[in-house]
Amino acid sequence: MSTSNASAASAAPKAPRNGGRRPKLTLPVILLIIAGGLALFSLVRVISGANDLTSVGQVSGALQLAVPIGLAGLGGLWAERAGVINIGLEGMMILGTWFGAWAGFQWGPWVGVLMGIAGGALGGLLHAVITITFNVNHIVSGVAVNILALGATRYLSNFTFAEEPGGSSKQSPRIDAIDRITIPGLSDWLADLQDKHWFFVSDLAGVLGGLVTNLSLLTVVALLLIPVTYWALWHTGFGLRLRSCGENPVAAESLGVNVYKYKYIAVIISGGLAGLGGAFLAIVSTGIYQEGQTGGRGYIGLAAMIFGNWMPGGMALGAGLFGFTDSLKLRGGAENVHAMLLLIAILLVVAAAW
Amino acid sequence: MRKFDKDRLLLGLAGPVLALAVAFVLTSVVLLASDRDPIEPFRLMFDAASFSDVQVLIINQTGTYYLAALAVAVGFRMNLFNIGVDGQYRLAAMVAALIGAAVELPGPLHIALIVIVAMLVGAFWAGIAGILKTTRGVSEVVSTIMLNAIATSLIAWLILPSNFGEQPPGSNDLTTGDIPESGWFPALEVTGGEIYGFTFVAFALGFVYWFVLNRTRFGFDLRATGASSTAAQASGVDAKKMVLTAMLISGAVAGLAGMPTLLGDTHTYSFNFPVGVGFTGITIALLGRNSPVGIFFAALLVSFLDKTSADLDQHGYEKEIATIMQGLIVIAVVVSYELVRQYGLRRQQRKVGEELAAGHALKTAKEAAK
Amino acid sequence: GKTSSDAASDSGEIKAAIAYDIGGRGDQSFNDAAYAGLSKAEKELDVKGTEAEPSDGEADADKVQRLTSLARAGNNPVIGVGFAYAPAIEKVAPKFPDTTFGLIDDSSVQGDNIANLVFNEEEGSYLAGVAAAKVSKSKTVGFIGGVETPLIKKFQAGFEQGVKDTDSSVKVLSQYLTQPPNFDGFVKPDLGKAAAQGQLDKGADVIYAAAGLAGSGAIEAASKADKWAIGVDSDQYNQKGLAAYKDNILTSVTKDVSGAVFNLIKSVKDGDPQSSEIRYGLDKSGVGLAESNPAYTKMTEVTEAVAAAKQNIIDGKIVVKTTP
Amino acid sequence: MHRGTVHALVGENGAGKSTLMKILYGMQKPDEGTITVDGARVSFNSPGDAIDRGIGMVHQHFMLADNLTVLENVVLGSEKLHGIGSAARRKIRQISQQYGLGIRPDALVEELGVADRQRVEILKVLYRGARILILDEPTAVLVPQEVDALFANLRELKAEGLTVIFISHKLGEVLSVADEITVIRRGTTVGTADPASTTPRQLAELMVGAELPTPETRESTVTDVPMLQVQGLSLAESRQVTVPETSEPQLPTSDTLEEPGVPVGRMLLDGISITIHKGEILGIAGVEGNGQTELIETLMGMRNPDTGAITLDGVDITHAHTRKRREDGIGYIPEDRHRHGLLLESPLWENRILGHVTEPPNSRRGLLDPKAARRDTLRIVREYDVRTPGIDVTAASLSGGNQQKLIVGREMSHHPKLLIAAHPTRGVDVGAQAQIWDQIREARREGLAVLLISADLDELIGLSDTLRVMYRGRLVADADPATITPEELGSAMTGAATGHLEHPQHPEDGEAR
Ligand SMILES: Nc1ncnc2c1ncn2[C@@H]1O[C@H](COP(=O)(O)OP(=O)(O)OP(=O)(O)O)[C@@H](O)[C@H]1O
Ligand SMILES: Nc1ncnc2c1ncn2[C@@H]1O[C@H](COP(=O)(O)OP(=O)(O)OP(=O)(O)O)[C@@H](O)[C@H]1O
Ligand SMILES: [Mg+2]
Ligand SMILES: [Mg+2]
Repeated sequence: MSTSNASAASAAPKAPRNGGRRPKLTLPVILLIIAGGLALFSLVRVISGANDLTSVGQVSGALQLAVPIGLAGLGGLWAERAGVINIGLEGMMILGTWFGAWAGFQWGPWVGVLMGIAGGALGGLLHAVITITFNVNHIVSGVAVNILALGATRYLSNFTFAEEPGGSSKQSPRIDAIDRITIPGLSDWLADLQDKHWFFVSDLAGVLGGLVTNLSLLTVVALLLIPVTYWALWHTGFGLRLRSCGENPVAAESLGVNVYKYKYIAVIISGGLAGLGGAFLAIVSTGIYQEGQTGGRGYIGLAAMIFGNWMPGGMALGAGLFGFTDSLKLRGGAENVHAMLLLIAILLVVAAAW
Repeated sequence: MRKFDKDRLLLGLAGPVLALAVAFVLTSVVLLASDRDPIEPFRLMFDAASFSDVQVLIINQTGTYYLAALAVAVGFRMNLFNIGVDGQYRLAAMVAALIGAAVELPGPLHIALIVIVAMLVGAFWAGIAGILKTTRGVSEVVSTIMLNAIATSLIAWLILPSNFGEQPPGSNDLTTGDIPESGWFPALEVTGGEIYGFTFVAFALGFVYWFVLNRTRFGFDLRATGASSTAAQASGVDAKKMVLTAMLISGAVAGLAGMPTLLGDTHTYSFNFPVGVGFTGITIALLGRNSPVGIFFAALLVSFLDKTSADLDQHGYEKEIATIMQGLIVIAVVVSYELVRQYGLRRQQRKVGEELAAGHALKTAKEAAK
Repeated sequence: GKTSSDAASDSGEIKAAIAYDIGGRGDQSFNDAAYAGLSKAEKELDVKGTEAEPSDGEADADKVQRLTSLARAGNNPVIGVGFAYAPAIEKVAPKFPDTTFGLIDDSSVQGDNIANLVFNEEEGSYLAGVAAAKVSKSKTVGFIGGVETPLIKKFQAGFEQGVKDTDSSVKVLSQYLTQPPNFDGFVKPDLGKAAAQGQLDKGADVIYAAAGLAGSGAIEAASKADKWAIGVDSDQYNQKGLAAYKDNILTSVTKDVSGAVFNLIKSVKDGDPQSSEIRYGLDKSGVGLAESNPAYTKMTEVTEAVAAAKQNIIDGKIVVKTTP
Repeated sequence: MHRGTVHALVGENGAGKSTLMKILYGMQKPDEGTITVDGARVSFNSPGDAIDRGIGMVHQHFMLADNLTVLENVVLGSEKLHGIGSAARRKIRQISQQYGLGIRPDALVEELGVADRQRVEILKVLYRGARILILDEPTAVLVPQEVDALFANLRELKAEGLTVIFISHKLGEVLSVADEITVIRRGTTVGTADPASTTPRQLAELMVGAELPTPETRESTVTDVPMLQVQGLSLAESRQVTVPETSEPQLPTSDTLEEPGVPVGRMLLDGISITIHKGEILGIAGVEGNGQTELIETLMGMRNPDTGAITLDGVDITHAHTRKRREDGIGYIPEDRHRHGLLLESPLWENRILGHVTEPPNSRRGLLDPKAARRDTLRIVREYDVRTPGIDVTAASLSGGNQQKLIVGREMSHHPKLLIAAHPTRGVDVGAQAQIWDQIREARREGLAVLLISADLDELIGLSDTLRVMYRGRLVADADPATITPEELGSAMTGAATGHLEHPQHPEDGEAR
């Protein structure tokens, strides 16, 4: 039995299965769900007294932690929609951090961002060659990309960062920061409102405030990529072709779609997005490259994507949830932990009842 | 048909050998490009491998990796992707060490208890993912990633001196306490060190794995599920039970992966207990194509790279060379597998066509009667 | 057969070796400090230094192998950086009675040829607590520990005690980034940043981060909010990577790993190798509080309080706890 | 072949028909030879080239992405023509009306029945403005009425000047629709035939050098010992309700098969009761998607019925596992052999074990016995005339008909008490069909009970002792196979007739087509 092939074939069916019962989430429904969720948080906050739960700082911290995960998840989504599993996201992210920092400290953060994308895309290209041209098991290839990216960046650091002032074989010199924006009046007003700790209103203010306060421009770009992905994949001919390669490549091929080309494009974009996530980590989150900086975020991104049912919105929600719990945990305090436990308990009860 | 198979064997061997050569050449290119001697590091590594103490290290590491890879392979054989082997392995080793340190039993019993606890804990932790998958349809990829993180927190909590762990005086480490000598697994004394006794158990398990997979009904069901879950289900395999069983077995084997180190060397679980074994196990299982022999050689290869590269930095070479080489080897080997497989398939199809056209099909009853 | 170091020869020169902890050289913290001690010895004592890096997630056996091969190669002393080397040194040291083994941050393993280089981190942290309590206007200060290990808990314990002894009305927020074996908390600045942000949002105006590299994130966050940060291990005010935030680095709790390494090598070269526990506290300036930031030295009230506390500790009038 | 004609291609399994068409459509490259379209020599590197030349193909196995809508499937690859939005939707509606295809652009393909899918495939081709249409076994899954409708469509297309290439194993159909016929065998043309002056018998001889077989069952072997009894079996669709019930009105487009207003969780099986006796073949007729698949899967234990009881040879097996049922003597020839019958990448002898892993000779005392299994595989290959060079080749390398023979051989080797046979001869050439029918008949004589489901009404009528018609999950009619005609049966299958189907005229024999 050829197992190498079997597992490749098998992993594919894990991909999107939302077919017949694709829930039609219209805008009102989505808003209602969001409002419901917020009300729940609000309730938990009032009960537990953990006012940090929906504070501006908490939300903006969560956002910062969620962006790299979300970008990795978005990368995973592009690849999987074209029928390629991308376990190599982690490696592509590592390439993103390294290339982003390497270019970033020399030529400025935006060049770093571009190089980070390019680095990740390079990893994507490798994954594409192995899986698409050589038809190797996607998971094997992803694992190989991860190992190679790790080895290559560590090796390269010895010749690049180690010789720079402020750098070492493990970390890059500092990179200039990307501009941050805060909408002056609005931000303060929302922060004030949040400080009142009113039920729901303050929570809403906190969440909105977190989304408009001290935003890095790259965060804005990352956030925009979610609707852009949705539009590109579901509202353009290009996206239709790309998705058809994931749904039924033989059918696509029989209609003259160059399946190879679209898979290549998808996997390279996937790598580019993961690379952007890496660049974000290096340039925005920390300002330096550091060995082991990604710390499994590529895998978490993949998990977020699966959680989000292979849709950009769901993925963003998943990434947001990861960022939120991380942030809550890091910002600490006993109340936060209690609030989190309470939240989990309520959700469990809801899940059980349902 | 016999000739067919001999050719296949030759093809099967040619692939990996060629791939290794390609990986070495590519690594040399990387070295050259970074202005390093392209041969010297390999010479150093092979030199290192000629020392008996390094050989012992390699063998011992192979045992651990072998178990971790078997755990992954059990899942892979039916298309379950158990990323959680690392967490299962750590939690199992930790709890087994706790229990082992807490009791005092005659030798074999003590060891058996520790081993069984490790298997149960590993199986339990993997079983959670299995249950989530069968009852809630949660992807095991997601749940095992999460379970790895939870295992980390759980261990950190359990090992606090205020809970079950202890802090040896003057140390900044936390441990589970030492397992008394009755719980140590006898080792094989050789020049260069001790080969952990459990390493042999690991290799024996490879045979069990082969036997279960190829000679039992359960193994057939497992492989059938991996080859085609729909066909397996129609053939009478209970898919859910299968998923759960496979996860439990995978977890139990993952639990064993910590035993060579725990019973043979550290006799306690501490912050220093090796991590990442489960992830290396994934690489090895894939490299060894989930076959017990393949996994053995893959584990040996990876251990070889690990151990012989350890001293490279003392000779002025970056250790990362070994990591790069490992990545290149994985790529080269799997690409070659695939090329060989496709070539073999084409050949087979052509042969089938040719033989049928030439009328060499197995004689049918009717024809035989003529 | 032969073993890996039969190849080694014994020449006349003095050779010293350090085996790094996770992170290795270039971590701008603990390991680099040890390296600084070694290179100082290379320059001043004319010894030949060797370094060895660990691999990720390795086992004790690998450490045994590393130390053995370093010892066989004729290095003396052989220094294990970090408590992770304790079990390995326990196994290797008896086999090389003529070699001195240095073990940093651990005194659980004793032997005639083992020098346990340990530090009273809690004493330095106590002083940081005094300084923090003095400069805090909001009466809230924060402690961020990288990874929740007993070692870092000493930092926390000292700091909290220092704050409370100085001004019991000051609240200390304490937060750890990760739990072992997840050592991200020592290397990921974004975690430090998020944690610091949380404490700043809760009103903290001085943040002490004992989190290795992750601490730089906390320093960044404090600096952006124009609040005080206290560094750790080395004098972070002078660190190149943090130049942009130096004005907000009030002081740093230093831990003279470099000096300890140098001293050990020197003792071996001088023919009187150190052995058993060598404790570096405030008395030997093994730990202390940096005074590079002019803004800090100008606060005479603060520095006086710190100096007084230091004297009290040295005199034994104050006993600093090692667990929070 | 000429413009404005229907050209039929016939030949036995694996003769190379599909392969030839794939070459014409640019999906495979010829080793040598030339293709000429409208007087110009062409060579196709990809289907795209063929599409540009006005060639369109409807494949033997549907080439549709289930999770995409009809619209998406149709515009895929030709987005330039009318975009992917409302212009395309208009165009699809227009074509659909013009040729009477009745296609709704926003339905998900997953929800469509086979006939609808077929029409979507044709629409795909028309949308691209193809002038040459290739249809590879389009009728294999259709009932007579649907076949007629398809042929009407084809004639319409022909009238518009399109050329149609048509492949089928149903020789009657070929003769009725084709203007020209080409017969191929082992990859070469062996002759042509004029449909006006050729009988099915002659055509069959040309194809396989054998007589046209009939599925007719002459003597009755029905006993009065019940083997399978099914009582009031019901199964509701288990739609996972991911959206709250209230949002249901927002889903107006996704109920192509259901009537509007049918609630979520409609009945897939509704009060099915049947009894099959020893030696009896019970045929169930029905348009695909009316519950046959579910009935079989429920009988096999792959689905759990909501109500009802199943008794096999006096033993209640309603809640038994699939494996238990197989051990108790149910043989299963699945509808989709690739999904449910074979491990394509495994060797034949492992495929022989599949489904009977607990039974001798495959295993002994709990352990597999590969030696015995291999020996028995050789026996099956010999007795059932599976054309293969050996038993170590993968199942995938056998042609479709030979795969089917292997499955039949495997299931019959365990002497089942009850055989559930779904489309046992689908896609199988006339020669192999005869063999399979022979084996079923022979086992029946020895007391085998058979539940037969087939889209081939001749097969159904010819083999069955008793006939039932299934419609929307219910058994709505029964008929006497001795008297019923395929057309009458077909109309009952569309729900037009219920109850006992009485034949107004005198009996006709099953050979009539
Ligand atoms: N590329 C190829 N190389 C060699 N043999 C091939 C190739 N493609 C197909 N075949 C063989 O050629 C034969 C023709 O297959 P094809 O699918 O065209 O048959 P068909 O006439 O469509 O049969 P059916 O009636 O079952 O659909 C098969 O036996 C197949 O094994
Ligand atoms: N490119 C190819 N190379 C080699 N063999 C092929 C190729 N394409 C198809 N085959 C083989 O040809 C056989 C028949 O081909 P095809 O896909 O047309 O099936 P088919 O006979 O029409 O199937 P069915 O009768 O089940 O509908 C298959 O068993 C397949 O393995
Ligand atoms: Mg065909
Ligand atoms: Mg066929």
